[in-house]
Amino acid sequence: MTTITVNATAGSGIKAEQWVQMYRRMVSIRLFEEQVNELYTRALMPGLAHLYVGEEAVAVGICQALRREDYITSTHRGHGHCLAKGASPDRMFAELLGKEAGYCRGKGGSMHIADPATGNLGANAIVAGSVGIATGAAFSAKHLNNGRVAVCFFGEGALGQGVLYEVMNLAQLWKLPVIYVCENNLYTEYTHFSETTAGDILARGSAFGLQTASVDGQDVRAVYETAKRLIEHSRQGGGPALLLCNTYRYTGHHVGDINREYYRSKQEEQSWKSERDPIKRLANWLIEQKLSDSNLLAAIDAEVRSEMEKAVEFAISAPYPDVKEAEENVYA
Amino acid sequence: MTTITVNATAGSGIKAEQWVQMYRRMVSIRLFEEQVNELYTRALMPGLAHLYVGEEAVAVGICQALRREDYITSTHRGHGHCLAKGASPDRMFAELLGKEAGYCRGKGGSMHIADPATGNLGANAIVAGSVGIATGAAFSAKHLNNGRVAVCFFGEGALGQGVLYEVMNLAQLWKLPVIYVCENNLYTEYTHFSETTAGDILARGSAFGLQTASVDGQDVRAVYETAKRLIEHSRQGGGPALLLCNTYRYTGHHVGDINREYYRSKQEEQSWKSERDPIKRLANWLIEQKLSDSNLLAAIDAEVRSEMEKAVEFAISAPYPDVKEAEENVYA
Amino acid sequence: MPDAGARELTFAQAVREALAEEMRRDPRVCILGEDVAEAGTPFKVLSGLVEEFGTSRVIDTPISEAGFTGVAVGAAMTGLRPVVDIMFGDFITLTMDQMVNQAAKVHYMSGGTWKVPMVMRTTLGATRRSAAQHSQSLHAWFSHVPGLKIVLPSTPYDAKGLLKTAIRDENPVVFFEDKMMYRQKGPVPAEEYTIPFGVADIKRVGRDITLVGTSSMVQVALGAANLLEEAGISAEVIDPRTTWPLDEKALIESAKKTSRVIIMDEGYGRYGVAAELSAVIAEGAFYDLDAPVKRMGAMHVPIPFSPPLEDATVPTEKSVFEAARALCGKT
Amino acid sequence: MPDAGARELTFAQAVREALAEEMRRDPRVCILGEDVAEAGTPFKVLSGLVEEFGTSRVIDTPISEAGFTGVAVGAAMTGLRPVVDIMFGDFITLTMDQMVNQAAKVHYMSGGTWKVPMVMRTTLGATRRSAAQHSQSLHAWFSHVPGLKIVLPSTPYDAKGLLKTAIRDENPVVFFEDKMMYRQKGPVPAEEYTIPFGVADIKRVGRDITLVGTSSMVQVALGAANLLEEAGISAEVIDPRTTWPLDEKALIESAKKTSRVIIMDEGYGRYGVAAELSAVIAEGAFYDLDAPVKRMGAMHVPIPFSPPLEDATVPTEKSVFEAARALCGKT
Ligand SMILES: Cc1ncc(C[n+]2csc(CCOP(=O)(O)OP(=O)(O)O)c2C)c(N)n1
Ligand SMILES: Cc1ncc(C[n+]2csc(CCOP(=O)(O)OP(=O)(O)O)c2C)c(N)n1
Ligand SMILES: [Mg+2]
Ligand SMILES: [Mg+2]
Repeated sequence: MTTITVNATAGSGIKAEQWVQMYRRMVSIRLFEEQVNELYTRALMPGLAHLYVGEEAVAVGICQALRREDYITSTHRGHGHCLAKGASPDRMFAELLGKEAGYCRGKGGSMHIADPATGNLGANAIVAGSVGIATGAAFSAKHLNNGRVAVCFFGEGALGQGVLYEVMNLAQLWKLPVIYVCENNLYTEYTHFSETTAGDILARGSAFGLQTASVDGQDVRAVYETAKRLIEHSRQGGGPALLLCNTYRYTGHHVGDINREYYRSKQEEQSWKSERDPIKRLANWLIEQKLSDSNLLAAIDAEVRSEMEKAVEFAISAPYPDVKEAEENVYA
Repeated sequence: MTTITVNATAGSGIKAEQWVQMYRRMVSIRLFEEQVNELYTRALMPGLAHLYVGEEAVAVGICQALRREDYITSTHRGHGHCLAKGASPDRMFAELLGKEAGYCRGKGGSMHIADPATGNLGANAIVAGSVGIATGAAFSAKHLNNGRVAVCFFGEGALGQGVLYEVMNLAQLWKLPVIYVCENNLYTEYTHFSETTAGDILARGSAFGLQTASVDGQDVRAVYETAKRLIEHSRQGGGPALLLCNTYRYTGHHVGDINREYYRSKQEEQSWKSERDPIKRLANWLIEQKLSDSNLLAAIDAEVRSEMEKAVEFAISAPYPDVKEAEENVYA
Repeated sequence: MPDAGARELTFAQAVREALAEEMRRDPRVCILGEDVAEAGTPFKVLSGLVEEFGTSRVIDTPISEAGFTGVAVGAAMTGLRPVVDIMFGDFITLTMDQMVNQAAKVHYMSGGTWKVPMVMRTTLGATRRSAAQHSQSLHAWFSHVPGLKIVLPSTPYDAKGLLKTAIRDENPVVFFEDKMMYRQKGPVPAEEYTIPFGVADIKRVGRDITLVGTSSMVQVALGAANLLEEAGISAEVIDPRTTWPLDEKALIESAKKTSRVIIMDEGYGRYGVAAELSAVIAEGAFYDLDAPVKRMGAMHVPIPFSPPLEDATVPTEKSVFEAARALCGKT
Repeated sequence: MPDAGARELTFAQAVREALAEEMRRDPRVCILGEDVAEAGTPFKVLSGLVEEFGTSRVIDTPISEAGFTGVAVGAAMTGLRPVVDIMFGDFITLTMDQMVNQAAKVHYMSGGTWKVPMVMRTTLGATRRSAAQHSQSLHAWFSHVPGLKIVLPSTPYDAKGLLKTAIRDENPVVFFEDKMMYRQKGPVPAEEYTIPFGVADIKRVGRDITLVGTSSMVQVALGAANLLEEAGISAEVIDPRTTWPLDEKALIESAKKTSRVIIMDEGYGRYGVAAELSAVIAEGAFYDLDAPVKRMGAMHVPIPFSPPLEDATVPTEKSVFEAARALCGKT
């Protein structure tokens, strides 16, 4: 891991190292996904994957506000959440390639990475598929009084699924420590959210009595601060919350979604990338605040890049599970 | 039908006859349900039934604001909606007894009465089971541009079902002419609504952009006026609405629910009956306004009572369907 | 099989006792469902539990079958052992995603790292005059899904022993109770016992024909067996008790012994549990069968409300008796 | 069966053409689903339809499978003929209540007064590296439910003719398309035609063994039949095309002729479509079978992501060939 140190502490109550750690995490996600795309274009990865590029600040800001033992649930676009919660890239890549060394012994793949060690209850390929699970984890936390909280990540597409409202109602009735994090990246697969989402997103939470907040999802500091506040409130028994993070996916719905102009313009994509990139924004701030400098950050970038390359190599050379594994783990 | 006439017109824009018609309809529902209970206690009715007694003003006020060709969907507690939309008691009783003369040839029973002639798409024994159907009827109405609207009746228990929010979202996105009518009678089966319903009911509609209103469901005039406004707005292309009617069921969840004190007090029941009865309220107003008098109303009561008695007799003496009917109507 | 001298409990009491014992034994066990607490469910199966275990363990939910089933999945993954109550088996339609795409697959998809030790209790069976949306027997769907275990108790004794096993199991288990059986009485020992999954029970030994019955159909089979006895035909009645795991061996052995089989299951026979049991036996006892395996299940129609119609949709002692006689060439 | 000289279309084109023709013929037909309009679905099956028919008839929905399926039920009752698109068959879990408790029962429960002429198009099939929640073949569930009709086309020709029939049917029909088949080509005549439900198609005539295949398994069966041919075994391949109504007669006749049968269906064999077909044949051809009916379906596990594992879960030409040889006593 990095040995780079920083000289000062940030204004907002947390140590400078933590901001730098968040920087590193965001870079990790970005470069992890670059490798995924590479694996896809080199035809080394079976199937497809949904990249988190552009949305890094959301997962990183929120997971930074969590404890290791806190729970998360994730989505089909889950690599970012998984990394932000602390999983290691080598076993993730191995999973993406269907190798035995993967987090799920190759059985889950990109859309199902789970990791008990970091409280990751799993990515989920059903839109809104994990809202029940996250709420249930919060139910346990409250029942067992272990002080944990659960964060449920989902795309704005999940707002279309009724079960989300069922569990928000339950969570509020029972004052469960769960934060529903809506990542509004403006599109479901190929449809703009205005075509799928009537009314007001936050009002959908407050109608059930939840605390709500919205935040610029491209600003990791804002995400972190807001998440921290909601999470601690919820941890103290304040009940569930809905946090709306406005963000954008830079690339296609999945790695194969190359020609996107029928549903969104190149210009729109470009403006998000050049004007609101979460990594650049944090970098600029760190430099401005003299919490780091461009050399140090470049060193982090390089270090992460080489970590990712090694992780990919590990995964490529790792063996597949034995075929008879197919029949194992059906029952515990 | 009644030959009683009234002398004057009411203030609120509709003819006095219509208020008297609403009075008659409410009495019809009340006395219909009395007969149902009687059939149950005399062990003449197979299974159970959920009585609408106490809630008459809701169905009657709303259906009065509808046209015959407009659609309704109903619930397990559906006799009131069915009568208010214009069904005749004899075929309803026949259905409740499983007779061939019933609206569904005896195949549906109390919880599934449907009647195309009055736009009744059917009662439904799945809580929130008809919210999709009602929204779909509104979808047709808009698509075929036939000027119809759909009213979807449901108990506040249906607020627990996610599909309701799915269709509210669709209805608002597509500006469909559908009115969601929540009959909050304070209880699901045996559980108070405060234990099952977090936040604010109307906010659950407005979060999706729906027009909303709430009304005293024991005041048929208020129900009618509010429904009329929402329905016509919706019919003109104003999109869907959520109408909350606060009401109370006088009797058990179903005819067999006799001892209710573990979930609600006799005193509570008594106060609703004696202080807010919708039929008494309308009667008093009609008399006060000199739109009718107690003799005329008593004559209506008597007429309805005898109509119900005859209808019950018809149903009792009607034959069961032939056993081979069981295999018919599976496919159209 | 319990001793003849054991105390008698109703099926509902047996279910309740299993829950109470497991809740006493293990504080992680809790119950979630509609009207389960003070009301003790509409069938009164859970009466008294909230008084003993409190509202933090016997929890009334809103009418949100998908939502609270999903909560149970997550709770099971994180240290609890929830038992969810789905009042009518017809409402499992609303829980299919939670049960099939989530509960059943979590363990496998996570490569064995997460587990989902939960139980869904629900009901099946017709003839209650409840019409098409409250009378289905949909256990075939879950039986089709790897990752789930499916239990169909047919006596108070089995109900208690199998439910205790279900609660202790590390996997999602679906437990179907016949609504019409709740008041049926049978011997249930006071001593602790459990019944393993995947072990069929021979409810009656016979020679000439095997009647395989599940759940509600076991009593019908036993009744038919008595009629057959009088007609000189010795019927064996065998109850698989769990459709998954399935005790294929016991079914095949009985079929080999008698060489004639009728499968009775209250679900639709078409693409149903009876089809699987029939296929298993037709394959496994191929060389010993003297007649085709016959299936008897619900008539392939939505269950009608009208009593004479509804009654015609389910197998009866009489119709089974006649089918068995025909199969034995004695009409 | 189409003429040999007919033009070739892919399976996806055949589906699209059926929809386009029916939409031209009948203004009541409309399409509802996720990303069906400009995107033409992720599989591009519907490309071009929105351009011809506009967004009022090809309608993008939110991700609300239950909601828009419910809307389709109501729309079908009131004068439209909606076709809903459920992207992956795995998501039918979310529509079970709308399809089973509503669509399938409305006609019956209303004593025949309301009808629900709607079609649900969805997919099945594994080996796409999509893992456990995007690879299931769950058609057995709907096949179990009276009131629904279930279609499993296996060629472009069948897809077009059966989909047109589905759209014209007065009942709810579920139409399962194999995701892996979309690019497969086959002859499809330019002239109008429809294919009736309940009529099995003999895809290949043979003498020694019957391979019953559905959907994706028909091609596998045909491949295996070629291998068997070389080994001197003449295999008949028969495709029921609809699981409900089911052409029992054709299956039984083929079985009687060949006396040996393998059923291949990509769903789980356990409590699945293969069990029903097996039971039907074992009953109907009881006195003519020389060997037990064998079932081959998906391995009874959630579909794993890892390619070598996933490939092991589905029957292949080779595994069918070997099973058939063994069944014919030629190993
Ligand atoms: C229940 C369900 N319906 C449809 C899909 C197919 N699907 C996969 S991702 C996706 C879009 C999700 O959009 P959103 O929730 O906004 O997440 P994003 O991809 O933007 O991160 C869809 C429709 C699915 N996986 N699950
Ligand atoms: C999906 C579903 N879950 C549970 C039930 C059982 N049930 C029937 S009525 C009812 C209560 C309904 O309460 P509410 O919607 O308030 O209507 P009310 O009976 O008060 O008119 C319940 C839980 C059902 N019919 N459907
Ligand atoms: Mg999105
Ligand atoms: Mg209520």
